[in-house]
Amino acid sequence: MLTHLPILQVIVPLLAAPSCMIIQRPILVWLFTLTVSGLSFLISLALLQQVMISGAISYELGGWAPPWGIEYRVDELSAVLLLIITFVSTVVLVATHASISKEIAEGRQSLFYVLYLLFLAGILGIVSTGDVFNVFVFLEISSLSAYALIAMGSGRRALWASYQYLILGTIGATFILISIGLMYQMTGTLNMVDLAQRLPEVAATRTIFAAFAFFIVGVSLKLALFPLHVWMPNAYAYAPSVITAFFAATSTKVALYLLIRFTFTVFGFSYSFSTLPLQPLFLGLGLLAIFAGSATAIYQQNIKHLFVYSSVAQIGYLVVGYSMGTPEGLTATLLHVFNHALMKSALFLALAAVIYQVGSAQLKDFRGLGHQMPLTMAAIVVGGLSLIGVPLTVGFISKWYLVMAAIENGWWPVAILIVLGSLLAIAYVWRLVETAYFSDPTPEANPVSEAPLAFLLPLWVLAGANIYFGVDTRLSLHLAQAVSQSLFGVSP
Amino acid sequence: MMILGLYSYWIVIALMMIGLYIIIAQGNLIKKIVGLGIFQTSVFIFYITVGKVEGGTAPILAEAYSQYSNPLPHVLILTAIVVGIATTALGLALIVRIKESYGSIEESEIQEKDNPKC
Amino acid sequence: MGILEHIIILTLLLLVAIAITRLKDLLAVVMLMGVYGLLSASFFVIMDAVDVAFTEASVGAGISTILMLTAISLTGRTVSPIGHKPVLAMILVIITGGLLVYATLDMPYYGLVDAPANLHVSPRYIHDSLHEIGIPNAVTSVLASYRGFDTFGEVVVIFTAGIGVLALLSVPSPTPQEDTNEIKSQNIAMHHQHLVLRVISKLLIPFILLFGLYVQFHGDFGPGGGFQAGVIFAAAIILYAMLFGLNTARKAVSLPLVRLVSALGVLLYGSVGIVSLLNGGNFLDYNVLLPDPVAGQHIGILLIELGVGITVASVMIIIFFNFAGRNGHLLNNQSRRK
Amino acid sequence: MNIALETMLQLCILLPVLSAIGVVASNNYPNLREGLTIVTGLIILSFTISIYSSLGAGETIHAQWGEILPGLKLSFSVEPLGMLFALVASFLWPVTTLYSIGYMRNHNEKNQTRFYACFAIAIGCVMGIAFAGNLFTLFIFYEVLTLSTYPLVTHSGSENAKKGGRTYLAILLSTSIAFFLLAILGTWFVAGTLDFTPGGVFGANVDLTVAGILLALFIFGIGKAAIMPFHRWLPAAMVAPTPVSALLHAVAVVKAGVFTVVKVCVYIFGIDLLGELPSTQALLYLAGATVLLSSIVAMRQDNLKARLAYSTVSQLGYVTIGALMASSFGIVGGSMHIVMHAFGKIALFFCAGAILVATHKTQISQMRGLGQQMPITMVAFFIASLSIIGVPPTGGTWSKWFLLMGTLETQQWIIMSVLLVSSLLNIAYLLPIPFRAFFPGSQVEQIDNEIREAPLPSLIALCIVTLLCVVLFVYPQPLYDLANAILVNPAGAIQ
Amino acid sequence: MEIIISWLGTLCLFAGSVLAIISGIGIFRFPDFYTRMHAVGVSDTLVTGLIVIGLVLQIPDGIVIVKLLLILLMTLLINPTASHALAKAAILSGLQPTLTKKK
Repeated sequence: MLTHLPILQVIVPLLAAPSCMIIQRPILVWLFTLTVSGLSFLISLALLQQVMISGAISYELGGWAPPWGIEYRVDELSAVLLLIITFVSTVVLVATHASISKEIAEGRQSLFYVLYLLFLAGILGIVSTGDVFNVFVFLEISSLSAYALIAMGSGRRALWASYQYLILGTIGATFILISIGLMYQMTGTLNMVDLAQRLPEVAATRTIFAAFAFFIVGVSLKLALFPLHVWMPNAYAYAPSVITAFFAATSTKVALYLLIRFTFTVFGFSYSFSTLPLQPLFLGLGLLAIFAGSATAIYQQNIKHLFVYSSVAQIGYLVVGYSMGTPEGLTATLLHVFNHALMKSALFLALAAVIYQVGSAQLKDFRGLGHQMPLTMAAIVVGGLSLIGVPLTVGFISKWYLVMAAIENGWWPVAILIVLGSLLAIAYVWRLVETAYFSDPTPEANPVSEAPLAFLLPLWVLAGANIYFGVDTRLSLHLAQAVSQSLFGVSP
Repeated sequence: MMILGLYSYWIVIALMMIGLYIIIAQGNLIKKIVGLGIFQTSVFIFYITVGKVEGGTAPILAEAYSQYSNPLPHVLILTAIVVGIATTALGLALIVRIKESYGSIEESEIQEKDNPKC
Repeated sequence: MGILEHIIILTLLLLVAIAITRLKDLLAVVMLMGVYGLLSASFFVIMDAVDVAFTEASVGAGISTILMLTAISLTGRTVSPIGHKPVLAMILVIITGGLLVYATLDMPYYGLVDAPANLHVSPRYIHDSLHEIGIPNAVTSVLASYRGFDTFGEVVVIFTAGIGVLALLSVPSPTPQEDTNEIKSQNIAMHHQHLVLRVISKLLIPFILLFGLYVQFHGDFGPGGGFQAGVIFAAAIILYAMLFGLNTARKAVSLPLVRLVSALGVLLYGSVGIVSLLNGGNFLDYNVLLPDPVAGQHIGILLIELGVGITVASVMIIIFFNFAGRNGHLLNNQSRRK
Repeated sequence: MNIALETMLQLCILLPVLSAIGVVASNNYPNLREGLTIVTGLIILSFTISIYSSLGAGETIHAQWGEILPGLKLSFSVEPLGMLFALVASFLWPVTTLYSIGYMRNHNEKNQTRFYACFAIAIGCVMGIAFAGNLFTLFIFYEVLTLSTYPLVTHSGSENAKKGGRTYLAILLSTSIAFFLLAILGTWFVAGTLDFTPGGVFGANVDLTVAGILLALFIFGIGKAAIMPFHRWLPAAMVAPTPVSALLHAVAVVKAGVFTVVKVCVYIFGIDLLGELPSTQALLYLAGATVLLSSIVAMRQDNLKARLAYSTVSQLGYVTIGALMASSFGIVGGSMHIVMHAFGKIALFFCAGAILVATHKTQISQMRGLGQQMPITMVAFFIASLSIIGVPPTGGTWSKWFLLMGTLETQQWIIMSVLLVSSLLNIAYLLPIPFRAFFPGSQVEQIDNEIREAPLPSLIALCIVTLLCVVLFVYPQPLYDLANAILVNPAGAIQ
Repeated sequence: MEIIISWLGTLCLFAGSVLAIISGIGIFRFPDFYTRMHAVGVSDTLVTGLIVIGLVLQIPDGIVIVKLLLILLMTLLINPTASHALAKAAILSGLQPTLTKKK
């Protein structure tokens, strides 16, 4: 069965989704979903281990050799992404049942899990496939389920946010479709590796240039790269809390994966970075994102909004590291992908716990929570420190590498800007901490107790990870370097 | 020759752009969805045009013919059409719910309902 | 050959599209949308893409129009004019279009026989599929076997949409008591109104179902296949629901069952893949289903097409029923309320 | 006892953290809680002393805690400067704890557990800073120190306290992240190592401008050294309870700052390189300006703690000056001043606290004639002021003396005059307080006899530190040896 | 013989197309909904009939003819029903025919 791991990774949740329809009872469905997600986590572990030993794995679907059939191709990058996704999903799922039971009507809960699994399968498929059109298909699976999941959030704003996301997301997907079409027209193939071989011949053509441009725009929409991030704040802020945690940790990462995959593997590094002004573009946008995002975050009253805007900023960091176009920069980006997934899932899970207990996540509701929900708030503090980039947290590690990469590029101003950007993080994180710990609850607020174990357990797994990987960076660093080396074709 | 060789592409592009324009410019939610439909359908037309082979026939193999059009784009577009209808259905469902909870399907009205001050 | 039809159909498409931008009445817009679908379907026919044309006709001109009509029956059909002049939109569109036109300048000309797209991958489908898969319709063999996983994804997409609509619109079905009363009253009301329609459709529905089955199983040899069949099948049910009332239709096909079936379709498709896994092949490798590869391909394609058909039909029914069920009335009463 | 010195070294950093946990655990038993704190303090003191003696015996001590990033270990090593700092801190901790027991209980503050816990962690960080073997380790503890002291500053939770805490955190964190971290990264990039090495890490052929920029980044980045314009946090932090101000803002935090400055100057740049850098001179003048300006500001403060705070700012300037003068005397004077000022200033803060507890008076103008009620306190205050000013018979004399020698040696006449003038200013803003206290002068207000001396524990602590100010004058030798050893044989052993 | 049949077919096709155009004009020229519907409803059935017959005459091939005839049957069934439904809907939604010609 080991040879089939790449496909199992995707079809296990994919087939589990319809099976949920048969089970019906929410609690059972939840347990089932949890098991499936855990299983796929194990699969991803096995995959990662295989890839680390033997390099990229190729799997021919239907037994048709690529480029005629669809190929699944799991290399270091995909394997790491798979690991992150399945890990976060499993951890978040632990808390899901409790959180959902308060936020979603009884009758729709099992549907929620179906959509959750579909989304999971969708992004897993995007990450592991080696066929550009298959990417589009799975992109749509994940997007459609994402729209529905967001719309299940509380209040009518969720609907409107989801609709906006649907429109922009579909435009993005269609752009990617156009780009794929243009590529196919010029090369006659859809397989990534094959494309990589055949594109150089036609790289000079205006058609391929357009294909590249369309792809970049489309994926930037999905990535919520400033200024195309408009759909994200509301979509994430009004989605069900656990969904926010899951999305914030994974979905933008997948878009980033697509960006890296296409620019490095398909179009090739030299084309992407030499022939086109990709670098200054992304550098500029990234820096803008860092400052615009953080600055907006400072003025948010809804804490969910606050952290979503901080995500906009964090995406900026990712893009800046990517735009350096050096192995170091890419390493930094990948580290940050890993670390940011940990931070954000922890933070949003904590928010989910707060919402579960308090009922909303406005700043004023946090007054005195430091004493009423010590463990939850402590986790938020850990996540916040990580966002700022304080030593002994993962945030510090990725920031360190980002700045180092910038300096090694000789980009001193960029390094300084990155560092300054993290100062803004202090501002918005500290508003929260101060309210939680040093101001007494408003008299009319009724007393709140600590969140149930269902939240605390996964929450502290994540918070612990935030600290552990901030102290012992061997694993994350090793993976990140392995990936960037494999992408740059340097032998590890 | 260039005109002959490319005009169909250009018209298709014009169609796409009309669709895109409807999506961006129109304030009515349903009309946006219609625009989305036009946009996507035009992209499908583009794909199919790519797959057409002069003097070819439909790729249903028979001894009678030797020259066939390229089947691959057809397959891709079959899938894409399904994706399109799926998106449309979901979008319409959202619109129905929005109408129920906002009482309107006009972007501007909804936005000023959401934040009345500005 | 061709140029004339091209220009005519493409121009018609352009006119329709422009009309859609200008119109303020959603009903007209939706109708034109259907026309647009039909036109593009006929364009696909000229382009030799019969399967696509078939699908587009059944979807673009059929189902999606019906869905949109249902939607506007719930949301109202007037569009309030846009206050501001959408200059920004114009600029954006012009830039994008400009980029695309720029891209065309290096494209291989239309219909070129030795365009790269036609040289690299597709020749194998045309030359070898007959003895690798053993069915004449190359599109079906690519769809179901070479790129079978895409199709699996497609089924999952439509399934997702169904679940999404359920999650958004599903309302608890009425208690049987009031249900029956409702049906009675409705039947009486409608029997007078729709005698002709009812008779004719009673006459037609069996044919439609039959045709659906034909398309389902004839897909290997001619245009058609699971997806079109599913849509046609669903169309029959929808027609029934429109004329005999939603609740009557609910009696005929119970929603919970349909839900289950929609899941089963996906599972059927998936299990074919699993079986081929267990038989030692790769996922969706039909060669290992039977000792003789070609026969294996046959049975495999048959099964997965069936899965597609089941899922598509049931999802379409789910979607329509949930839309229609959204406001307790019967669908065709909407037209009166306008 | 026979514990390996390495173990002691590490315990010095770990024990406080453990005791913090213990404190939290013994939340409901105040006596147990405070007892625990004091005992830990004493143990650590004994450890540092035994390390010190072994240092005399000429051993070198290292310890490592694994690798956070490749090439960046958490490593610790003992060298004279760190030893000096460690001794001061570890000695003053139990004393302060003693004091704060009296203070906190009489003042019946809330959240005392949080107070003691953070207190312990802070000291652990200070130890970490003192023994840090490379910049990276130092930076980490530096940051954690900031964070762990924030709750202490904001302790009372009043609007005012929150505002103070905000300034405190904002300035310290942002300077350290914006400049210090950048400087460290730069050093790492230029020199390829962050280990503290005698004579500096930069090779002979380093670009002077780059190094100069780095130096500036360091000096500004180490916000705890309170060089203008980044000194605002120190007065802001005075909203904290007095023991906190006493230990943290007279000793631990601020001294951690200047200690880092000295350490960077000696072990990262090396005084030879330091002398050549273009930016050194300018920074030196900036430090001078800090000294003078803050002294002037101090004169105009009526709130006692505020005045002390500004005086601290100016005194810290001395140490920076000493470090930046890039001369052996300067280093000696600077490092000795760390100690001398520590004792002097903590004594002053204790007095302020005692007055607050006993009379609830904070303004200097209210303190006329207090001498009758609280003679001991006021005498202590007088002696401590002398030490700060630097006149015999107090320890402050020596550090000032060496600093002046340094200015002579390097012919920094301006700086010399700065030092002299500021000493005069010190007199002007410190001595009047005890004088008014003992000789209220013509207009004698009626004195209520309610007022007694501060509670006993506080008083004892007060006396100990004051006494030490004098002792250090009589017997400065070991101190001098340590300070001297910094440049003579940085490896460790003192002959 | 062949020739005549195929010519007949062409004739039918031509007639059908002309009719289609005429009915198209009718849609535009006629004053109100009902008359327009009349124009389409009546003529369209005939048009499809003619065209199908034309095609049948053109392509003498068994299965194709059967299919075409099926189509014819369907249109004959569906077209009138559709017009009926339209008219009904119009009446139900209260649209009054304009009996006097508007000026």
